[in-house]
Amino acid sequence: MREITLARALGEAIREEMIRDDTVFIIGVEVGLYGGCFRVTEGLFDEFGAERVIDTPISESALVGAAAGAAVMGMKPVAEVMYQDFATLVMDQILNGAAKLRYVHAGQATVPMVLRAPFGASGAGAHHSQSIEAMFCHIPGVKVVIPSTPYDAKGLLKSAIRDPNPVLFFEHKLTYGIKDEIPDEDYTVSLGKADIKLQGKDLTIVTWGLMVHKALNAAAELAKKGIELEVIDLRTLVPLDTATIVSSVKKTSRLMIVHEACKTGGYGSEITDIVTREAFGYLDSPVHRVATPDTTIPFSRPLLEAIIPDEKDIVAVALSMTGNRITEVENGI
Amino acid sequence: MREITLARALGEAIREEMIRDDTVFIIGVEVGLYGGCFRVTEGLFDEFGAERVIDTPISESALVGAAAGAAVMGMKPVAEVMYQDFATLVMDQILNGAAKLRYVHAGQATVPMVLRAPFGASGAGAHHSQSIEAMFCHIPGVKVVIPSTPYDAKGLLKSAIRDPNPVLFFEHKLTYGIKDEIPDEDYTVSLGKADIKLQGKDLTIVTWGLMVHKALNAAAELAKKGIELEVIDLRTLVPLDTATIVSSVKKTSRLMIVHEACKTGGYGSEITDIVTREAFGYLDSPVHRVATPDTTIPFSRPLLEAIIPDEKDIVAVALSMTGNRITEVENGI
Amino acid sequence: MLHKDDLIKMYRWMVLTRTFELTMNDLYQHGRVPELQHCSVGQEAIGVGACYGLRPEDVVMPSLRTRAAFLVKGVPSKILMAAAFAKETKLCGGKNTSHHLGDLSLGIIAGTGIVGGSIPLAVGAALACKLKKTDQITVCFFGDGATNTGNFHESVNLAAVLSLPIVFVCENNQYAMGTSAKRSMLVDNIADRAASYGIPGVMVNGNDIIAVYDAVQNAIQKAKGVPPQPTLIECKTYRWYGHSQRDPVDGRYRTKEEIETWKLRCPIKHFREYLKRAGILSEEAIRETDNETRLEIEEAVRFAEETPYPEPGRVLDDNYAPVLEV
Amino acid sequence: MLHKDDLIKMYRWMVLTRTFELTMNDLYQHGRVPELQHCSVGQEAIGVGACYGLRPEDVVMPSLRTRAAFLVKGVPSKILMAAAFAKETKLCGGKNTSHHLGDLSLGIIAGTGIVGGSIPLAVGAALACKLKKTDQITVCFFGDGATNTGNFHESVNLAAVLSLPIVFVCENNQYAMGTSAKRSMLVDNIADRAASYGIPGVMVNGNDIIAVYDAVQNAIQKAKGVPPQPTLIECKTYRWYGHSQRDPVDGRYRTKEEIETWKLRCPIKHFREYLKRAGILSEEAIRETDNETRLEIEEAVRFAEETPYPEPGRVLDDNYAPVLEV
Ligand SMILES: Cc1ncc(C[n+]2csc(CCOP(=O)(O)OP(=O)(O)O)c2C)c(N)n1
Ligand SMILES: Cc1ncc(C[n+]2csc(CCOP(=O)(O)OP(=O)(O)O)c2C)c(N)n1
Ligand SMILES: [Mg+2]
Ligand SMILES: [Mg+2]
Repeated sequence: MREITLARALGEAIREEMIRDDTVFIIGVEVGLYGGCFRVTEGLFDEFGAERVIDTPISESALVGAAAGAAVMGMKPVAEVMYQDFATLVMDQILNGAAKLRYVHAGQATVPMVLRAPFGASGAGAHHSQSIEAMFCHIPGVKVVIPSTPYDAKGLLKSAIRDPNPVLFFEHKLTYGIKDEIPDEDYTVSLGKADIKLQGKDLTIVTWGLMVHKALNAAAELAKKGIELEVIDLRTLVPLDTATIVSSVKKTSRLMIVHEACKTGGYGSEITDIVTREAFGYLDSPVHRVATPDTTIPFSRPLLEAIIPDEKDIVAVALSMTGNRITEVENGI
Repeated sequence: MREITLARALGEAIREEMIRDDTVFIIGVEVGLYGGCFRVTEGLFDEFGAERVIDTPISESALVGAAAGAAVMGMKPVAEVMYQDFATLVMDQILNGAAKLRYVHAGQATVPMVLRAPFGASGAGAHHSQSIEAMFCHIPGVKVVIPSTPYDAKGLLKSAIRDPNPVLFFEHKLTYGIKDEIPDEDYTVSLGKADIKLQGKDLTIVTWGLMVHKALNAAAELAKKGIELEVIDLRTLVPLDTATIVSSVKKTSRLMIVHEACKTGGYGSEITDIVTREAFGYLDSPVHRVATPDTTIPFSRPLLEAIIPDEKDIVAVALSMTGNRITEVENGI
Repeated sequence: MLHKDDLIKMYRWMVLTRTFELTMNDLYQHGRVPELQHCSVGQEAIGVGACYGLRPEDVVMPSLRTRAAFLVKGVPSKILMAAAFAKETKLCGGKNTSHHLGDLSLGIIAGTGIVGGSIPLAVGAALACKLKKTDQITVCFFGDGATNTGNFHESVNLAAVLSLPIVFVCENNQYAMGTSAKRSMLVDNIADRAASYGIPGVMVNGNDIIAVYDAVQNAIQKAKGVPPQPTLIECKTYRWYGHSQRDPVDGRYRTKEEIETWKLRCPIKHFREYLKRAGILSEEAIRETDNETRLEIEEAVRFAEETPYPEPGRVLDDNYAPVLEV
Repeated sequence: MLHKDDLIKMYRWMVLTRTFELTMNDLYQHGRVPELQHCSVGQEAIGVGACYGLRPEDVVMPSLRTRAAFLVKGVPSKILMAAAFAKETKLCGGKNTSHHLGDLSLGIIAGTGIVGGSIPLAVGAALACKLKKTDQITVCFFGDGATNTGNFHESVNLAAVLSLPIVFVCENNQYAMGTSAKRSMLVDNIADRAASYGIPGVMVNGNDIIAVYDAVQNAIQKAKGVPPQPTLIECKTYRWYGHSQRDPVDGRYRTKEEIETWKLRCPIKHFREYLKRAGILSEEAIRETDNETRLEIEEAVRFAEETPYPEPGRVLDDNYAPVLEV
């Protein structure tokens, strides 16, 4: 076991898969010589050379399309788009290209590619701060993964690289520095399985990415008041692990969804929809979404802090949702 | 009053706004000399000339960005993208350009532009059949409109052109030929207001575009069985007319959402989320989404018909949702 | 080097392509085929000339209008026809139109219906071949209109910088739907755009099958060079019919005279006359070719009509590949 | 024609820009300014030379690194500094970074942070000016890396075809982050890419402010012509510092020697010497300029520090414009 950052865990996953399978290669803007904008691919250029660690011109559409084309021809590309905000530039290559290639070939083609992109607000302004995973979750043919811990990040990325389908792998920038103990030996974390990061009986939180940590912090806070949160880290948004979510909600009878993406059209409502149907009658209170309001993300810190969901927001909503129970606790009943 | 098709109603709206306001112009691929791929802009090139009806090279990103830039400088462009499937090519110019320009100028800029695009399955294959409105509903800063009748289409498009914000105006291809009586004089239909196309007390259907007509057909069918559907045509998806939806569901206690877009990540769940919270306790049965399953849209008719929601699907789900009530009716109680 | 037999085969492919297209044209007008056709009549020399010299393992990315590429690369005409009829075929199982289908076993990748959008995929195919150190060549087709898209620019530049074994073949039929190339670009020759990427740009008469063949073969040599070098080949040609069956032959965007002038430059007639003059093709053989191809296409139509539609129950298959335990 | 006074003013703008940049550089390293700077030191001649001859109504689309454009177009240094401090200013109210702000009253449109993504917007501005029949010119800045994006290609071609009054100014500092232009394109001169669009391409020494000024003024004449014609101007220059403050000055992608060689070609030093030789600028005046600009920037920093942060309560404002009854 060694303690490493999430960024390093990702780098290790790529490196080990490149060693394991020589059809794996990296392609992107500044992924090579420069070591990656967030240093995830650092060292790989020196180790594997310019053939397998391919720097491209600023041509995101072409490079992601090329990854899809190479995948069809038997390679396993790991493409990077420097910020998820720029992934809008490759939306066409994903939606009309990568995601459909297998279908239009009636199953003759496989498209084993990964597209990595960092997301989330870190104070870099309107065009480098967004969380637009929901757009990609609406594309049949792709899988969507967002890790929250170094352990998961490494295991999920390995599964993503080995998966025969296009996997969109989004990493919250503020999770890159998070440290964790991870095993020395090879392991994977399966796609499509949520992880219960904390067991609890009073309220289920479904979340992903950086928000997992905020939820866990809030849970620690609430535990002091006797409220036990169950925190589910989705890890894979598509395909969704419905069973884990629904059985948790049946236990706790309350559901809060937390995401950094803006609320309207966010992926949170997908979960509301499923839960309010599959656990109909189990809910003691309406589902609540804690999310960034519908706005362009501002640069200035005080503005940013006013909108990005944090522990305080989660605690407040949890308290209001568990109102009765708290009163009980406070009254010592 | 004259009976005209929805396509003609759109053409009239653009024409009348061009006469009314000389900052209005059209830009797109084949919108001019050719008259538009779906003939919506037919005749405008002859009437207004190449200056105000601008044919462009196949350069969707540039032309939509140019529309946004021109809007900031005081013009009112009506841009067209030939199929909504291709609007993925302009996702960046919408998300990072048009939608944010006002915000990053701290309110100094206005972006009065319209982007029109036809959507929906009509048998043209995987890349000319999609319904991806949900992706655009997740972009703060834009409005999203989908008409279902010629009357609404004309009135909504006029409002969209006069609106000081970027409006994404999506038209289902199979509604182009629908005919309606519309007034001779100028009128508008306000953005942000849903329309109750049919009053009923047993079940609320929320829908938009072509599906409005399928819902109305299904309602006629169900009426024979004594089940009264209330059919709400959203017309504007963003901003959403929550009040109309919620008060209808409080009345009927049942909600079905119908959309042609594929289910996961579709806009339907947004409505589930809002209703299950704002009408919590009012629902007699879970909300049901009737939508295309998560798949690339196939070309072959029998495949297509197997997945696109139709009257039969709506009737079946309505029957199952109103089960008790039907048994009552059938038993003559 | 092309031998007599090759020339005869190439001629036959052109005639077969045209017969296929004219038949589909006719079928569509009588409501007998569901696929909206985008007819390649007048442009047959390009697809045939470019693909004739390719090996089975070489990769082709057809454009919307490269019907010939499918046939020459080995898709049986009856399968192609059945695809246009939206019938069950192993090729695409009714899942997509015949214009955008693929068969990896024949080295054909299905393009996207987005103009310019398939070019990045083709570049990726070439990249894969280079990384796998095979000597496969990728040939990527697109129209004049496609060269105005961002994907063209990014992709050709990327292929140049990465030094990929790819040949870009632009079928410049002078129109993108109703937009004359004169209205969509200020350059006369698309081949000149190659200069922006530091690769060779070659202009050929796209109605001269031998010129196309030679240009592509030369480009293949460059693509096989050390280091490999991509080439952009512009084939000047003309679209005889409307953009699609919905677009009348002589739209208001061009004149009847222009169409007639270009019909005089028919690539098939041109080649036939050449072969006749060279004593390679007799009147007899010409009639036989006409007959044979007509029969083949009639058979294809019969086959297509008789082939069943795909099973609706399989509509959701093939969205995802199954994950095998690893 | 430039007069003596103009030259002195141009010199002052360059010095002011550099002082601004070096100060921000320093502030960032000491954690005193939140904005991650993308320093333009070494490239000042381009923004100043291109914008100096513009009228207030002319429109500018700055790139990530065109600090000078803001100053010359009329944004007070203290407001620009306050923006970098993420403070409340009328300009952007803390809503975006100082690199991507706009002030329509000064003819500056805020760019997007997407490389190449602002070019379509600038083309639209030029289109609006043409349609409104004003004689405003739009000047659009971008880097060498941006010319590899699809947006560059589509936009320049569109501007050419629509015959728009726009001047494209490429600040070729030879690097896009850590990627040398040599690794991202096979052409030596970006100006040559103009040929693909049938418009003039002009290459100038981007460290020679007069050469830049002249090239832009010539291009403006073409943009005002009948019909208007866009021009692509390539200004060869060099980025002295890292891509951003997070990137060390001499990354592994370039050598110290290369940087030092280019520092010898400093645009400010070059111009100062010229002005001295021409007797336009005395040692005295040089010192005064240094002093004045230093004081101005010190004052800007003080102002920025004292300016309050924006009201959090206003964070949601400005996403939508209010709809007035019509
Ligand atoms: C990005 C995009 N824009 C528009 C269309 C609609 N469209 C289909 S084919 C075509 C013309 C293409 O012209 P060209 O590239 O010259 O090919 P040709 O049809 O002449 O073979 C257009 C505009 C499309 N499919 N994709
Ligand atoms: C589409 C896109 N890809 C990548 C980035 C990250 N990025 C920001 S600036 C930059 C380099 C731009 O190079 P160039 O155009 O030469 O401008 P310069 O920074 O040299 O002024 C990159 C890659 C981005 N902002 N947008
Ligand atoms: Mg063409
Ligand atoms: Mg640069």
